[in-house]
Amino acid sequence: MNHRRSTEPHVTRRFSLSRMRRTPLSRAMVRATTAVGAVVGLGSCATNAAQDTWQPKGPNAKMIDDLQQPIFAVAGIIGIIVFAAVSYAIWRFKDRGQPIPEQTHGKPALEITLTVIPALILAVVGVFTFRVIFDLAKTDDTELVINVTGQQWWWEYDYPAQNEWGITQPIITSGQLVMPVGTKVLLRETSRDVIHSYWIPALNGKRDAVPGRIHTLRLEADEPGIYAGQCTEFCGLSHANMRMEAVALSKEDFATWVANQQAAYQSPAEGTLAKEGESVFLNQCVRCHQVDGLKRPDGSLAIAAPDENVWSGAAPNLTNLMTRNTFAGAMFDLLRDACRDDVWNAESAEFGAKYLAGVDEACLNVNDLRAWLRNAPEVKPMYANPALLADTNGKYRGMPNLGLSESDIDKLVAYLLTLK
Amino acid sequence: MTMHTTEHTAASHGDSAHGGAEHAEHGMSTRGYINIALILAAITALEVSTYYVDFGPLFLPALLIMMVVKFFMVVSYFMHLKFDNKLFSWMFYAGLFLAVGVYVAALGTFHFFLR
Amino acid sequence: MAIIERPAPGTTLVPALAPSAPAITPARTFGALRRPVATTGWKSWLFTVDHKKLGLMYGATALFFFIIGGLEAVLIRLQLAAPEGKVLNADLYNQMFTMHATTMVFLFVMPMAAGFANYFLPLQIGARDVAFPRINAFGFWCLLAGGIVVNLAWFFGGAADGGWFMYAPNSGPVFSPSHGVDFWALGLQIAGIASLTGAINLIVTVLNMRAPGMTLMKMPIFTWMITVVQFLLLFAVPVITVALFLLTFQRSFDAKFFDVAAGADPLLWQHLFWIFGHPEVYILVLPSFGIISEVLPVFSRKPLFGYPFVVFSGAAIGFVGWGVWAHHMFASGLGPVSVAVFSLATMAIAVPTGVKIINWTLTMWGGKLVFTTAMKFAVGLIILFTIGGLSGVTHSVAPSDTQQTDTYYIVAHFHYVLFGGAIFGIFSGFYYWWPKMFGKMLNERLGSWNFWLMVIGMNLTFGPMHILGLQGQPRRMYQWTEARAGEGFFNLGFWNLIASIGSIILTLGVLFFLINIVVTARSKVRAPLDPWNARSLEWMTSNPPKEHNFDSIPHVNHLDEFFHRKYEEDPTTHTMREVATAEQVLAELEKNADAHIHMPSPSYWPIVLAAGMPVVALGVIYSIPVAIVGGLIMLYAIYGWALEPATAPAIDHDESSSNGHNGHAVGASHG
Amino acid sequence: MADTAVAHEGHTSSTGISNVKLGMWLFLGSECLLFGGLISTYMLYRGRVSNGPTPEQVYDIPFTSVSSFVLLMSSLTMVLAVSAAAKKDDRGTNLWLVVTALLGATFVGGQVYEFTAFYNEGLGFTTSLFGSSFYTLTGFHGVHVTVGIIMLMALVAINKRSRVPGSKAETVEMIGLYWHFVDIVWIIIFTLVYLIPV
Ligand code: HEA
Ligand code: HEA
Ligand code: HEC
Ligand code: CUA
Ligand SMILES: [Cu+2]
Repeated sequence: MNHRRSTEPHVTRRFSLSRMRRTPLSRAMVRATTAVGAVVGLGSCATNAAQDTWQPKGPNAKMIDDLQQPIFAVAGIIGIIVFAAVSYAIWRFKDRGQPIPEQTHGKPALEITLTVIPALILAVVGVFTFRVIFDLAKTDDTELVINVTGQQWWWEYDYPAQNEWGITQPIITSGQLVMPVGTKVLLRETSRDVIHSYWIPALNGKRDAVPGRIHTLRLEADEPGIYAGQCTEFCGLSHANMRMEAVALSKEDFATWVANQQAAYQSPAEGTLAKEGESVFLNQCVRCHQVDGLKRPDGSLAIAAPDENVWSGAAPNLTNLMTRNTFAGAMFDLLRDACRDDVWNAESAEFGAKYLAGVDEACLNVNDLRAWLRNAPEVKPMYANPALLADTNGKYRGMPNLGLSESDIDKLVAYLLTLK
Repeated sequence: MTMHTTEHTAASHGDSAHGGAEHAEHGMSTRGYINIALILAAITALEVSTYYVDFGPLFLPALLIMMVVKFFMVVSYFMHLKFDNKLFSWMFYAGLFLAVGVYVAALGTFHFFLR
Repeated sequence: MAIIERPAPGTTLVPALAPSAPAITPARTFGALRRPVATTGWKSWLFTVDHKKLGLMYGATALFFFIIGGLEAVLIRLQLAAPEGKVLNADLYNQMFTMHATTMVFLFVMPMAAGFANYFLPLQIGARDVAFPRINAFGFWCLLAGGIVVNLAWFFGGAADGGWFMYAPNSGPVFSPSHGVDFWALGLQIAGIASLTGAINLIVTVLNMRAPGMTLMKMPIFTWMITVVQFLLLFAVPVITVALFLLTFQRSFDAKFFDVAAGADPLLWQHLFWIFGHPEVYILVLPSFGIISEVLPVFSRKPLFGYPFVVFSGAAIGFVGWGVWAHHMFASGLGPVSVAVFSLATMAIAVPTGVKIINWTLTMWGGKLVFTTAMKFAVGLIILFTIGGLSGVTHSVAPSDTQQTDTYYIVAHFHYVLFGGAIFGIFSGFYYWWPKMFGKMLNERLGSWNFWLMVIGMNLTFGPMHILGLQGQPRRMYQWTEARAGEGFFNLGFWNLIASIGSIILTLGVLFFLINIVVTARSKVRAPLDPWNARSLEWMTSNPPKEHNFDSIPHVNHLDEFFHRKYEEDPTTHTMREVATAEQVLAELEKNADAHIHMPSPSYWPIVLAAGMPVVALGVIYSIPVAIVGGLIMLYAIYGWALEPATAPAIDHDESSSNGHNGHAVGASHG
Repeated sequence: MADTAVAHEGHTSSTGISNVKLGMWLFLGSECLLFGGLISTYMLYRGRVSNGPTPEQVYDIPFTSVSSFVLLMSSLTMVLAVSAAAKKDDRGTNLWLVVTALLGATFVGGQVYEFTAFYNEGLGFTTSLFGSSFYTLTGFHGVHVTVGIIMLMALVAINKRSRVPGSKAETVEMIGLYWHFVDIVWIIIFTLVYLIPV
């Protein structure tokens, strides 16, 4: 019973809204069920929530899990002992008309024993804890560095040039962190505004992204797949909508991904709807959103100036928007449900190819994307109301309602679909 | 110290003797206070001199020691803590040491901060 | 000087002043006001300095805020009952959990404990009042003013929305543009004055005003725990005071403290907040530990097992509690060295807490257990707090905490320790002490409903949160999404719904308590003198106690003095036999009643002084001239206060000179 | 109270010490954490000057040394006032209290001058972290001194009219404790803030 079933194919189809990867019964659970007792133990049975903390999928998370499972067990046992002792006392010493007992004031020997035992237990726990803390803090054998920046309410990833990975110029993306499997990835986290916290439960614990500081977090995934995560430090209005995913690809797939991200920009063919979309984009969007290589009609490079428009100083880089499959802080899917499930629940062997296929017109979750372009603050709470900009020198916190016409939105969607 | 309290302490508590023989009960003589003040003034002069004279590596520890000495002189003599009921010392030093402890530890964590 | 008060309660004639200055008390207090003397009617409450009245006022205020905080919680649960909840929008939700926590922590549990402490601590040590009765009154009014200021923000553009620990820089002027955080910071600052003055007052009371014979190790355990708490407050409140000042200066006067662009480090706030915040959680729970350490022995008919261990473990918790604050910052990026140190320190605190659990259990062991409602809540606390404490230990393991922090698993932990600990203790105290405070017993049948609904509701509400958290549901989310809920037995949807249903059951439980209060108030049945066969001094007086508490101050020879006056041990069988009834014990005291008992007189100044503070706060937020007006009100009050003797001369009393000591200024007796 | 202790057993203070004095010491213990927090904030931020002058550029050590010395000496005059009050020497008490208040006022005056000078050199409350934390720390201290001065003067005023409630000697002593505390806080500030370079 103690083996992993993570590669087992789907048996049941879940109802349409539920889009999570089917997750396995872990060995941790088995250990815990026996020890901790029904309620907590059963917690890792069944098809778990996306961010289950008891399903490590990489060595860092596993280190934590191996440490915590016995501790849950110890805690459970102590709890049961206390419960049993109190219950026994309730039952045994209930007032049944017995005389008032002797007024004993305690037994120091018993007292000291019962103080020393917990102290010893904790001393043991302490030793293991101590070791794991320092093991997790190791950074000297890092293989890939990715800078992660939190901003109200999305994450930006910046892959500094690292020739051994084929990254010759920095790659900037958002929402989904793409990384190679079996690789010690070091995140260097910071923030542009308030404190956020980066957390991919299957890969490691949290680390706060604090403005003005750089904190490191080690991630490593054993198998290709999508691992859900969420910002876990309260960061204002849309904290609940600040999600992210880590996408682990095989090393070859990762190289493909890198190459694609660095490919030159391809302007849509003249006369297409997408081409019209490009010019709407140049008019409306480029003041905040960068698309690398995009040129103005006069041939000059279009350089976004998000810092002039957005309080925290940046907006997602949209160069390869359609290679990710969620947007706006992973709040919305870029894929329709069916396509999404196909990618997210793919076998690890097939996953890479499916992910790299990106989003095409047939699979595009056009409703959410259109709603976003129509009126972003309505679908995601943001401080983007033009009437309330006095405190921020006229800058937005989030993406404002741009008052686009439906036809402009048509054009933009067509254009965005070309950004792959 | 006031007459009342002295009598009272003696009457009901009986442990006001730790003042040392040379001091009359809780207080000191005016002369004594002036002497303390002179010492304080001298230390202050020495402190200020560090601004002009280079003390080398001794600079920081010397300054801190002088600061602490002055601090405890005022507390012990001007504030009578040395002669007064021990309870006062407990209350005050509890706060003082707690403050030093937590704040030094907190400032310390800013330095343990490893990238 | 302002803090001069009557030194000891009930001090009789003391001709303390030099004969040259006999009439220091003007018939009119300074300014225009003759000092208040009413002992009944609303004025007797507004201007009272009686620790019992103030205790009740603290209690009533706290209960009011409990309902507010509870309703906020229920709204939170309604919002989260289903995915994509629509009851509250994001902004309101953020205000809701911030204010829920603020209200529960600062305006319910702390004042409730202050209320019990005020009422019972002097009674338990055989004193007639606290050391500084006017400062005591001032403290209460500060608390009320602070609570009002914090909540006023609801009506001035939105309440504070940064979470109860209000991390910088999210609490800064740009990220929280409404005035909510301003009201929050200033209101807590004002409420903090109540805690600080209360702490000084009660510590002095405990150290200086014990009945003869009551050595420290004969003090009732509740008094002990309250004393530990007061030390925690004494040293913790100034730390948050600093933090709040920095925040206010930043928000109102553009200081840079948390402005990252200027080079600020946001972790400064976290340190300051949690250096206060961790001692604070013990401030919240230790009074309840004290209460059930009174209740368990009474209903086990046995002394507290290992009294000295319980005392020292309380002190140890208080002490070690200062060295663990950074366990709230395991994910903040402190670096492994600090994390390791604080992780181990945190584990250490489980040891003294374990001592308490063990001693309570052993107190019951071999006893004669009577399951009144008070006792049920006490036993409930042992179990529920242990669950919460054990999840606390799983947090203390820093690497696991990085998986748990800011998820519902933490929310589960702290509601188990807070609701299962602090609140159960408080409810135990309600049932136990109600007859003492009001002379009537709360209905036990309703009490039983109250208890069981609360136990069931509490476990249904907070139990599932362990699962939610370990399944990765973060806290402080105004909505959760089906997309990440999973399915099967442990899907988030089901357990969120259960938690919400639980909170309704919990509300019903609390409602039964409120009904019980009304039913009891209407009932004509008086409580017997000693309904529980109690053990400590507060029961050695009438129900409710007279204004001066005791007719004569008892001499204390035992821990559990009252019990030992009623019972003696049979030397051969070692069983206890009753030698006197409570009535007889009381009659004995009455027989030796003190001839002259002079209680401190009411005063206008505490309430006037406190009233100046919200004015200052509003001024800081909106317009400095208003703050100056507030400052002037306060100055006037201090002036009046400083010149007013603690006790009015007899001619100010209606029954003039009935005590027969004209010319003696009792209040100024201090030597 | 002393009398009660003998006359009416049970009404004395259990420890034999006065409530007010115990309360005052507790308050001072608590104040340690208040000033500790402010000092720590300053220590963390003193070198963080993103804008405006640095500490070295504004501090005038000779000037501050003199005003620190003045404050230190006010502790001497304060203790002499306490001494006088204990001897029931009203005139002496009033005299020393007034001198103490004057010394304190000199110190505060010096601080006002210093603040103005710094401000003119470009260091405002909102200029930099150094500015904010410097003014907050020294400002809090200055407010404490000012409150002390007000208490001293008020005491002299009501003493003259013999309207001090309670024991005069103890009142003077209490104000003295407060005053000395404010002085020892400055001893620390002077060293940590002014003398130790960033
Ligand atoms: C009443 C309040 C109260 C109490 C008493 C406690 C008690 C404890 N708390 Fe808790 N805590 C809170 C209130 C409280 N806490 C709050 C409000 C928060 C969250 C704040 C926020 O983020 O909003 C919090 C958060 C919190 C955290 C931070 C979590 C995070 O945000 O990541 C941690 C981490 O270590 C922690 C640990 C502990 C520990 C170890 C104890 C220990 O004192 C518990 C000790 C008790 C026992 C262990 C049980 C009995 C013992 C035995 C039966 C003996 C045998 C036991 C062993 C050998 C293990 N608590
Ligand atoms: C002592 C402290 C205390 C208490 C008692 C409670 C009590 C409750 N708490 Fe709270 N809680 C906190 C302290 C407390 N909490 C803290 C510190 C936080 C963290 C906040 C933060 O993250 O900043 C928190 C956060 C918190 C959350 C997480 C919010 C989030 O992270 O998004 C939730 C969610 O369910 C919750 C629920 C509840 C519930 C259901 C109760 C119930 O126990 C409430 C019981 C119900 C009542 C008491 C209602 C009584 C009312 C009536 C009977 C009304 C009827 C009367 C009339 C009509 C006159 N609390
Ligand atoms: C004033 C600045 C601003 C303008 C103008 C703007 N945006 Fe945005 N946009 C943002 C910000 C900020 C976000 C991130 C919001 C979030 O996720 O919380 C964003 C997010 C997005 C995203 C999601 C990106 C991702 O990777 O998650 C898309 C797609 C998008 N914008 C498209 C557009 C288009 C198309 C236009 C022009 C019609 C446009 N935006 C104009 C600021 C702007
Ligand atoms: Cu970002 Cu929460
Ligand atoms: Cu804590």
